[in-house]
Amino acid sequence: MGMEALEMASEPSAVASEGAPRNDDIGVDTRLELFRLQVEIRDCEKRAYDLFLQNMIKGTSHLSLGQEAVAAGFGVAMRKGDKSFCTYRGHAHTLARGAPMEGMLGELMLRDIGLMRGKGGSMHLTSVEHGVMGSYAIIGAHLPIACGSAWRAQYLGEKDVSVCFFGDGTTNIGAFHEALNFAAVWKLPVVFVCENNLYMEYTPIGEVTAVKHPAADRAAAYGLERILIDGNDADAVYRAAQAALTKAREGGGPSLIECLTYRHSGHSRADPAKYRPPGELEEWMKRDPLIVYRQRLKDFGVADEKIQEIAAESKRKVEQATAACKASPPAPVELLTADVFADGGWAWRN
Amino acid sequence: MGMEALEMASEPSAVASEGAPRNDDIGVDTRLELFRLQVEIRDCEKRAYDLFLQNMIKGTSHLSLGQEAVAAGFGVAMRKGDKSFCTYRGHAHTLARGAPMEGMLGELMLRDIGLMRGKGGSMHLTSVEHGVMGSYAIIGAHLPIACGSAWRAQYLGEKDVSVCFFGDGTTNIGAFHEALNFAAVWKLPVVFVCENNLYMEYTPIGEVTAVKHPAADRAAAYGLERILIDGNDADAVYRAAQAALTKAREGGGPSLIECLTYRHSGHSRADPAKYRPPGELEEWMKRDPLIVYRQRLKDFGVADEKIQEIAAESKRKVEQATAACKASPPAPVELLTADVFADGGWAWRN
Amino acid sequence: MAELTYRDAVARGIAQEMQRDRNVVMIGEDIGKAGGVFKATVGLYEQFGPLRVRDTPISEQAILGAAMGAAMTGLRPIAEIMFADFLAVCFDYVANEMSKMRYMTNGQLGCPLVIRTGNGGGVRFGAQHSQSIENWTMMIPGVKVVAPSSPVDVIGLMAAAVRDPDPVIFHEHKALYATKGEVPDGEIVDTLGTAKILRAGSDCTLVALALMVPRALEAATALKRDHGIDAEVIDVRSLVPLDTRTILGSVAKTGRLFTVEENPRLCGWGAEIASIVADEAFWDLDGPIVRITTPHIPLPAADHLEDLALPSAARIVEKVSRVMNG
Amino acid sequence: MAELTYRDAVARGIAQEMQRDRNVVMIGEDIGKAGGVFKATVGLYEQFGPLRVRDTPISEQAILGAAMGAAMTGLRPIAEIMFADFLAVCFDYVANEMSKMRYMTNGQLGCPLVIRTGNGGGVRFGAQHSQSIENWTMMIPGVKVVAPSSPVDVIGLMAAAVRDPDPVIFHEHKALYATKGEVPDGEIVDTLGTAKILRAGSDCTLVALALMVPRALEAATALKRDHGIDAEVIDVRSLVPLDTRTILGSVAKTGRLFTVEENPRLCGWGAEIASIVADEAFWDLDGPIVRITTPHIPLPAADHLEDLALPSAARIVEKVSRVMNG
Ligand SMILES: Cc1ncc(C[n+]2csc(CCOP(=O)(O)OP(=O)(O)O)c2C)c(N)n1
Ligand SMILES: Cc1ncc(C[n+]2csc(CCOP(=O)(O)OP(=O)(O)O)c2C)c(N)n1
Ligand SMILES: [Mg+2]
Ligand SMILES: [Mg+2]
Repeated sequence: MGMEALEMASEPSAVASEGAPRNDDIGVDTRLELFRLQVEIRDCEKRAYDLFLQNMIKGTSHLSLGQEAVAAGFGVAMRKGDKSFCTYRGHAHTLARGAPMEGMLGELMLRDIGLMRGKGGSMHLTSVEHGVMGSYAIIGAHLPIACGSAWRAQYLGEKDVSVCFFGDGTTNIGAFHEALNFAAVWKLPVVFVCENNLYMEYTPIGEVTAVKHPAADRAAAYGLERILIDGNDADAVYRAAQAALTKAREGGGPSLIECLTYRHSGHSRADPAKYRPPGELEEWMKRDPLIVYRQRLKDFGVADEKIQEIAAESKRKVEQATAACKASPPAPVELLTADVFADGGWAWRN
Repeated sequence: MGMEALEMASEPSAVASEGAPRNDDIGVDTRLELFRLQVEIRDCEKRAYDLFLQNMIKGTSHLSLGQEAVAAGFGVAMRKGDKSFCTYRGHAHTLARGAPMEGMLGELMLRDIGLMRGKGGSMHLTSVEHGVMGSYAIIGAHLPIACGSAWRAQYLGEKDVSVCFFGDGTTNIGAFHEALNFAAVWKLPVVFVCENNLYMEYTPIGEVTAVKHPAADRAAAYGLERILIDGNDADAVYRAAQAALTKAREGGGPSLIECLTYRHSGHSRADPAKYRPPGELEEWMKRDPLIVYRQRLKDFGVADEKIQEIAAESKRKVEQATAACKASPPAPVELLTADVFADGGWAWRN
Repeated sequence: MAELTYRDAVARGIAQEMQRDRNVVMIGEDIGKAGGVFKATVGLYEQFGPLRVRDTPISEQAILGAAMGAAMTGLRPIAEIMFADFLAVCFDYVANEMSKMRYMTNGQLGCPLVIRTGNGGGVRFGAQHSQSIENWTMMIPGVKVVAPSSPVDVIGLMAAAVRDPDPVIFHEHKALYATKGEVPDGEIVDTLGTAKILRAGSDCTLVALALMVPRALEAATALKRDHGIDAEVIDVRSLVPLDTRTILGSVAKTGRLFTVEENPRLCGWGAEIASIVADEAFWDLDGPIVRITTPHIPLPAADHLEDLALPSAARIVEKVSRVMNG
Repeated sequence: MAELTYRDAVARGIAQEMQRDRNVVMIGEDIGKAGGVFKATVGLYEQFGPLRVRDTPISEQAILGAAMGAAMTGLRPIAEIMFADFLAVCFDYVANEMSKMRYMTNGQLGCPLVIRTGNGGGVRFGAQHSQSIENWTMMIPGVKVVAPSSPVDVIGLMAAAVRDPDPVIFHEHKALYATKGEVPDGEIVDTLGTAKILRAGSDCTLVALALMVPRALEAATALKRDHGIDAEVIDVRSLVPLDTRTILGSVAKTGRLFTVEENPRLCGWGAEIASIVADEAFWDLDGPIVRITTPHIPLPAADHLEDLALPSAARIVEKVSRVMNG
């Protein structure tokens, strides 16, 4: 289904594509922010890749290389106070909410500087301060949890929206179904964002799914609108995010958005992604979100120097963050039994 | 949503309704069989009700009064060798496959004569000999299990079909979703039969479901045809069953059929069903499947005597079964630890 | 002071907390208008309205997930999982999510919520609706676990559970709902992690939970009367935190330990307690530690078989007297 | 005789059974073309084809449900649940369905199936991918539970599990996949319910499972060398059925019992064994029963913290020597 989906993605009638510049409803400042985030995520993910090649990242790691536009589009559209619920593939979404790069990278390196001081690891990035309400590594589990956060907002009359990111493969697990129905019935201010990157771990999503578009083709089963967008175009993502966030904030209930995209690397550090048909990656590389977006900026008349400046600044940030992480020790061993319970300890007996 | 659904049910364009007699594609013998089964189920369910009023049925009990047409329609359409997977509300479906009445009633009474000699109880009726592959009391659990049975048939090239019965409320649990997608992707010979009786236990299904027709409106999410039928008309059920069974047997894959119906009594023996809006029951009683079907037989020229004869024979059967059950002792206490494992025992240690 | 059923104590305990704190909200299947299938939440919908007592679809994962998400962001939800057996369909939230959230996030997030659930047998509901599953939750680090045996404990432990900043699994025993007990007027707040010595005794210690507590007490009376054995009876009440001090203190005095467990034997809470005592109170012991449990089998529906399966007062008496007398 | 990894032993054991019986089929996520995320099923897709080695959607309930339905009607499925932690999302099938089917139906239906799952820690995967969850399954009546520690046991117990007429949960240890061992040529079939004494000793008994087995053995060597303590090491291998005879026999000889458990403490398998010994071998005991376990906490991701959490050979030595000498 790889190439097919690619065609879909570039077919304007099926997908809200952003081929040609149109009315600049987005504006140059926002566009620069969208670009900055994508560049920083890209650079930081590449650094993560380098670091585990150097064996400085233990455990596992799931990169979003190629999927930066989704995290960036939402990151820019979301307000302070909005809540993100991410997966193990959550580095990008965590950075996109403004969490410090050294906190993210440091957690991958399981150092004291990490967002959770190494206790959670790469699959559970959390930065409550930045609205990142956890990253979840059991497929589908966070969809109902995001509903709960949205229920709280609804009940207390708070105006934040909960946004839940997940992959195509996640649409086939029970929790997806329960959460979507629940959110729709209770009209909760939650946005479900399916990043369809064509694969679960190694198996193409088309081989294990009854419909072509695993999220969009199921929206109607929850009384929701079918939304299928080009996930490699940050403008398309930003617009869809804005619409869904506004709808949710105004009491209009949940949305389910399927973003067509592709991961450039393997599923996790262990995966060379040999299962991909020849040529597929190359085709998608042509639509690399950063290529798309550099062109977009040019189309809108942004000067090359500005673009270079952002790129350079990103590299500096990554270097700084890396240095800070390398300088950070492992967390003190007292943390082993800390924070099991709210009293800070782990006592299960007297 | 009660009355609305009722309107749907009698609206020919929305539902494959059987208001007027047409070509007798079904034939008189089959019709008599459909009638016989409905009458026997009705009489037997009423007897179960009497028996628990007399405190001869311990534990719980879930009657299908008012829903007999579904069990009968499928019971007649299914072949020997086809497999039924039922719920706690499975008395009707068990009888419809030919399991002995005293086995069913006896299990409700937890006597030695019961289908499982009282070990399972009313919620787990099983008669493998008659293709009843268990009744399941955890909502949704049996949908994937029915898939497994269908997978076995597909793998071994056996021609039986697995039929899985469940209620409207069951469509909101995760296992429903997983099973439907799984069955569709693997093109399994399985038929999913949703008996929409408008309520989960006490809560109207419309209050907790994002779509109007909890099964039919979700068929498309699994690439399946939308099938919504009048579940109080045994002919409609029989025809839909035939079509789905044939499709499955010929390798056409699964079907999902939503049958509109209504339970005349409460959810279980403990429930007086006070939550129903006034008049709802009365409206549905007019469309009692037995009233519908007696009229149908008359429309097709079946003599009154024949109808009376079947009714009388049913009463006799129920009396006989009741007497046999009352005469049956409780099972011997050795059964307590029997059949945990295949060796007949329960040894977890040496 | 009033006499109250265990069932009504549940509603009273919840009402007490909902009155105190508007962040306390309830979700579950048929808990609202219908008052719950065990009628343990009758009146709460009327008193606190549909926004605080919400009926859900049959979606146990959504129930626990939503409770968790709400708890993480400021509410104090009480979620009902109708029968404890159904925790199996949403076990991920207990085993992997709410229990690990605080630890994994280095304390950034917590889950102050209560899961109420109808636990235990004796009601002829068969294998999938009768289990005692306290050990399913006790074995998971990061959750607290209680199982009251009397109306007053229901109220006090419910209050403690709702006020606790961590997830608490609250096991209500189905066969106790209709039982009655004296309950003082006014606010009742108990303490998690405290066992109660319900009967002092000098010859042996019987440790019991929930439905097994009245049976152990009945057995203790018979043991004294018919066998001259003076048993101390401890109601564990809280499995996590576990009041090992009370248990070890009792064993230090009596020298003999019996557990009375409704769970099927393997890895029951009694095994954990036995292992603690066999380590820390070994030199206090005057003889073997004996566990009285449901045999390691699924539960039968038939009344006479179910009665045989669960430990009865008679079985406790028989076992304790036989062991104690040689 | 050949040297084989634990990982390759899984594939060899399965292949042996699939060759023997065409009713043996496999399902799971990414097990086919990809050879499994742990590469434990490499080559099976190629050898037995897509109809016998089938990739599934991410639908663990469908995986276990389908395995069960197929088993009930004639197949012998082997289902993979990738990480043992994920049993929580399909726990209903273990706890309420496959385990109770035979009993509830009075023997009419059985579930001859195997659930393979990647269990255990030591691989820095964090709290949701590292748990030792043998007790989640051991506590459920009606399932059998094994956890091999060596390649030859993997093959033999896999064969026994596949041939067994009841559901067997087969815990593969993630941290053992890369370890190697000698394996004889030809068919290997082992017996469920048999423990193995891997090291004879006279001073105390160390009972261990899976990854804890090599550590207990290493500890025993050090205990002898550095402390003069002669420990007997038993690999439990099978939790249900449990070979209590071997364990009780050993304790009768040594008089001292230590369990070495990777699971977080509460209700671990060691508690059950401790409770059996504290009852049936009480008079054989020369001192307390001591459990060496992971503390009752979720697992941290950081390597230095995870290493501290799981029992190490050093910790075993330290604990056993301290207890034995004082
Ligand atoms: C319940 C559960 N099953 C299986 C896994 C193993 N697993 C981790 S990621 C993954 C693939 C997820 O695919 P998708 O949802 O498309 O997300 P992507 O990785 O492509 O971003 C699987 C199967 C898991 N973590 N949880
Ligand atoms: C997982 C699970 N949740 C809840 C229940 C309790 N319960 C039993 S029947 C029922 C209602 C089912 O409604 P529906 O599917 O419409 O079937 P009906 O009873 O109407 O035939 C509920 C909630 C259960 N048995 N299993
Ligand atoms: Mg994907
Ligand atoms: Mg219903």
